[in-house]
Amino acid sequence: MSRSTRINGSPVVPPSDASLVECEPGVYSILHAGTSFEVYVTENCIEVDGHPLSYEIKDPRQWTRSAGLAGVLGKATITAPMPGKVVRILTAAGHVVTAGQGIVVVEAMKMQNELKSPIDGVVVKIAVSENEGVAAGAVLAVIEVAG
Amino acid sequence: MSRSTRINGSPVVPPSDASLVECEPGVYSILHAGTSFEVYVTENCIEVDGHPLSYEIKDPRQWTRSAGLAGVLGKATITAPMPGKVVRILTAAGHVVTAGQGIVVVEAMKMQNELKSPIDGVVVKIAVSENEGVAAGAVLAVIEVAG
Amino acid sequence: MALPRKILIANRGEIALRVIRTVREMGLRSVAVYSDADRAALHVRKADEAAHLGASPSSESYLNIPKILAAARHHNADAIHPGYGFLSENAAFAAACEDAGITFIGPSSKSIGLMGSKTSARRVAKAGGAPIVPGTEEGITDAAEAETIANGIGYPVMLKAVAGGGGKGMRRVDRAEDLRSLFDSASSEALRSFSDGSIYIEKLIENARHVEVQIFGDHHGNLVHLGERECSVQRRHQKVIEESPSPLMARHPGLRERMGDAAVKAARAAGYFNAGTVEFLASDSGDFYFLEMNTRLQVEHPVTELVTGLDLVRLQIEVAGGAKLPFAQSDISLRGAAIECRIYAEDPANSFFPSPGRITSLAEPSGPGVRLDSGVYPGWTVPLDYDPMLSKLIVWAATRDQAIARMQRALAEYHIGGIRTNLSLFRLILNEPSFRAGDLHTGYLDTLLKTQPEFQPAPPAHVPPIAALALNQQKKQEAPAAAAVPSAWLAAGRAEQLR
Amino acid sequence: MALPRKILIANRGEIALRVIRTVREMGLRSVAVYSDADRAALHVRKADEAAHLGASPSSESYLNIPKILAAARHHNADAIHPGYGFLSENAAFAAACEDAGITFIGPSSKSIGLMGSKTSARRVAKAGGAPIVPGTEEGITDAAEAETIANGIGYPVMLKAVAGGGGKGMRRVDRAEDLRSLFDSASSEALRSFSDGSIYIEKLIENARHVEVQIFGDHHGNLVHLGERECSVQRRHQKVIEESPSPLMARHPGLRERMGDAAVKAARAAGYFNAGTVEFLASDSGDFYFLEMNTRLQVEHPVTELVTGLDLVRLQIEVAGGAKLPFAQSDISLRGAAIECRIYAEDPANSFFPSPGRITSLAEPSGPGVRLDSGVYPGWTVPLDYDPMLSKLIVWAATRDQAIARMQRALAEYHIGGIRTNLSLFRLILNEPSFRAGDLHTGYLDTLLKTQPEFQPAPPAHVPPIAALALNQQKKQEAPAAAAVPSAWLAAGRAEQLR
Repeated sequence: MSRSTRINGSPVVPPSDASLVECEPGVYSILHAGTSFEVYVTENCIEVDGHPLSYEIKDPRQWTRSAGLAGVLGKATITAPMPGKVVRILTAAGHVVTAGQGIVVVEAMKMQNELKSPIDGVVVKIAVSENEGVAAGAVLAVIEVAG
Repeated sequence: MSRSTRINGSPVVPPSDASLVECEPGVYSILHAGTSFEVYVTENCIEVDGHPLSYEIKDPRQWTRSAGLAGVLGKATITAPMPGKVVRILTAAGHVVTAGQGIVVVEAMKMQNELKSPIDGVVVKIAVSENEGVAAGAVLAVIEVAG
Repeated sequence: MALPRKILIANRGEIALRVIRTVREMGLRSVAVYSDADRAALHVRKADEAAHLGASPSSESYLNIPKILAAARHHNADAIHPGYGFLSENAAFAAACEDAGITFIGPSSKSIGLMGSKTSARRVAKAGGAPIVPGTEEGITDAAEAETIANGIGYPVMLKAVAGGGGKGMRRVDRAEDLRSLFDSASSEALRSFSDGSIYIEKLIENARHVEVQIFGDHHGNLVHLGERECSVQRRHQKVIEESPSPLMARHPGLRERMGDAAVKAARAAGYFNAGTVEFLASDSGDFYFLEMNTRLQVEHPVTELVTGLDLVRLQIEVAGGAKLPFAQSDISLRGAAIECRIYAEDPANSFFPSPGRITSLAEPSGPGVRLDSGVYPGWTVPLDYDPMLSKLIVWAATRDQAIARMQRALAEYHIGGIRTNLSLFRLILNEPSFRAGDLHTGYLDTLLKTQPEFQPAPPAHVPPIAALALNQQKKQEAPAAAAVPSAWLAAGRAEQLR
Repeated sequence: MALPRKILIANRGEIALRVIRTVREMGLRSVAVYSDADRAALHVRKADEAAHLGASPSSESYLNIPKILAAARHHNADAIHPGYGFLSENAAFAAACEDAGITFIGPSSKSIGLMGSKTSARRVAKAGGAPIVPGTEEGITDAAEAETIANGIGYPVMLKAVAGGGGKGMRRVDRAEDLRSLFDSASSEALRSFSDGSIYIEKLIENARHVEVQIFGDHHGNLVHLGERECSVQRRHQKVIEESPSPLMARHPGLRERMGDAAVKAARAAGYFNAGTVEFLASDSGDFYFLEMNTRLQVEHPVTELVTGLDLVRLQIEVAGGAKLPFAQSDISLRGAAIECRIYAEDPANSFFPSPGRITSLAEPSGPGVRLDSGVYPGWTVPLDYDPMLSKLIVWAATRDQAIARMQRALAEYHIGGIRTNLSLFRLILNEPSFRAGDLHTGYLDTLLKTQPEFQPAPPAHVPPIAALALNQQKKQEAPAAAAVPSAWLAAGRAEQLR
């Protein structure tokens, strides 16, 4: 099998001696070594007994990912996850930023939310200005890996 | 439209000025004349705000029924709704019975359950004997409309 | 003796899950057991560990003592909770646990033995000073002897299987001339059901209520009662609705204390510890008689939990671990009113025939004052091998009237699709003026069902058109799916031409 | 004045449904209102009647007074329940209801007006005899004047928008040299948010707890308090976890009575009736200061309901109908401990960014001691137009420790798929020794999040392989579906060849 399953970013080999049954669509009961697990598989997350895990599958026939892979190509685009209003811009084009650093603050659903850089890099572009309304998916900023 | 909808046995014309939205598969919110209804449609029943209703649809392309139509062809076959054991036979071939009269008692799920004739008629056949185990769907008795 | 670390729950369905929940809250580990039919059951999904017992028949699984003990050993469980039903009142099972060094979460095997037989329980209770219904002290198998005794007691009388339960081997006898034939049928039913045809005879208390007292004891001699439950709404001697407090108590000041005292005395006479229930028949005038004792957690224990604020399963585990009861009788107080409805997979429109099968859709009630102890989920196939109980819906409110209104609200929110359930039965009962007035007796429901055999009220006139609208929409959506299978279209077209 | 017959609920989400439930239990009719985004919302499904208001923005719907009054008239509603948020503390709305002859289920417009402004409320409370935090009595717009006052009070101080709420226009100032710039930013934020830039200044009580008192009054001059709620666990001044009783009360005998008395005095000074909440800052040493009053039902009212056994919405409706309070202060007693978690559609791993969208799967907790007040269902799309609260999970148990354990158990049963939620945040907090010890203050959570920004604990090593197993099974099942679309296969094959 050329399929590889990554859970929380690491390759994982599933046990071969477990009992698995799908109870509801996407909900599995797994018994392994006497222990009972309840697993919820959704589009963007797997939950095992309350532990949320991200996943990726690489497959000759399929490519599914849940974890944001921003940065793997040397570039991260920060987009608005929903319609809102830009209330503050925390950096500027040309500035060096680190992963986790706030880039833009968007107000949506009555709350102010800081969007962060997923990578270490340089701000290539700030695509919005303060007080601008933005649609879901609108590009707010682009960061490039330095060097 | 040649489709006819029967609810609880009677033909019914749905309102044309209602707002309908499917909230979950088979679950509808309907607003009509200011009143809010929650409707669950399942294979064998419709529930409107807790009122269970049976239904039939006659359609050039489909035929669905939920109410038992035993008797319409002048004959009723009583079958075991689940595996169990015949514990008592309450009548015999040739006897005249009325709708609702008990025919056979089957024990299943730790309970004794009396199966009744759905029609007035004559017992044509008792197909089982006391203490016999029966599978789901097994024919227990046949009743025919008299005359 | 110490608090267990890992508890195997020798049961299934809602009670297994209910125990698992408290085990988790106590920071302990739970081990579910399951039969072939229950691999995907909710209690297996929710437990920390799970052990397969065997094939679906109870004898191969939930009633199989060696398999259950083997599972406990394999999983290093140091205690077993038996739930209710199955092995919960089996003295041999309790003894086997004791012998294996596994804590049985319940009374001693000796207490179970003493109170398990109805005639023995009567003797013990009588010795303890509890009032008992006039009747035989020994099981009888001879119809002639029965006739003599019944004539002495006076009619009407009840015949009951000594080893009985669940209404099996029970008969009401109103006239001397009916005694022999009814005795014989009761005895043969008892023999078939319990391998023991012996029957005891009791005076029948007309219009009696079933009122039971929850008792609790520790291993240090402390015994208290936790108030009563009224369980008079029964169908064929099976409880259907239970509540606490009993409406009878408001009419007879001091009755709760007197019944509680009698219950504690009966339990003390049996050397009882852990949770137990002493059942009484009570008359509207406030007389009461010992009926029997259930030496386990009761199905209806949640109503007591809601009015006392106690977690009885937690208390069971703590007491089994050697803890002293953390309260005295005077610390117990009841607040408000709680009602429980037992939701079954059965068809009220068809003689309450069991209706196992797949639950295709499920909407569960919640919100203020609603507790749902369920053992099912959407997609679960209710197996035909066991009792068809799906869940228990329990509500609490400040008053009985408010609790009834809350239960009606919760029932209206409860939808179970794909199988038949008795939800409509509760809608009927809770609407009855006599139920609302608290005028109950054990024959109440059977009488009600006789007068209203077709109790599904006709829907208001504006409802069927609404149903038709939803139905048409549903069928419209199903049509495109059919379109994906061209041969089906062809077949339909042909069928149409043939008309 | 009489009990209303039909009540319009001028709100949405869980609180609309919670009110509908009590309305139904009282045998009254409910009218839901909805915006375009909420046509399929749970509160619309569950109400007896429903009225469309308009487009999704609140100004076109839930905040639009003429539309709401028109809906009430159209449906012949004789009362309106405002819920919390939206128009619930809008004196003009209450007055408009009064003018229209529709019972506003809440205090008088006059009381709302008196207590709605923080500075006015401070004056009223002070006149009533409640202790207040040293600070200004009037709103200030001039930074220089603010500086003089702050120097007089002594640092640290808090700046708060007079018209404020939800943490907007609030700033902590530790040093004199920061005052001017922080004042300007608070004032401009307040102006932006509330069209009123005036700010008041208070002494900052270090490590203060947020403890609030539920009060209740009728139209006949009776006013009682129903104990307190501790709401110190806040993120950015927004409550996250609430509980009753406050852990502070066990440390200071008599404190509850003193705070309750102060709350009742403040309410009496405002001529208050119906449900209200008096918020205090309290120090660990048992000092407390009036903070503000909320003239409505509070989000966290269920914890008070669980410990007092009262249905506050029922009481609101009864009192609005002219009924006298059915109890005196001495009849109120608290039992056990209740905790509430506010479940939000937000992503704790991404700065708590709101996460609206479609709920693709949902498993809700139930069983002993668990109450879920939810406004969502599987398949519901959480709109981005409103507050992202999904539900409130509330538990009750005999002790605070048991309530915490029960909440952890309930959280473990709660699964919401398709969107991000803050469920993991509660797992973090409830595990914290300091939370479990009851050592809380309003900065507690912000501090905790600073020390544990990546608080999702790594799963045990045996968990990822289990996840992989389920994932492979899921993908295996999805494959046949893909097979139905040949072009997808071809595309995949091509992609493979290109590698």
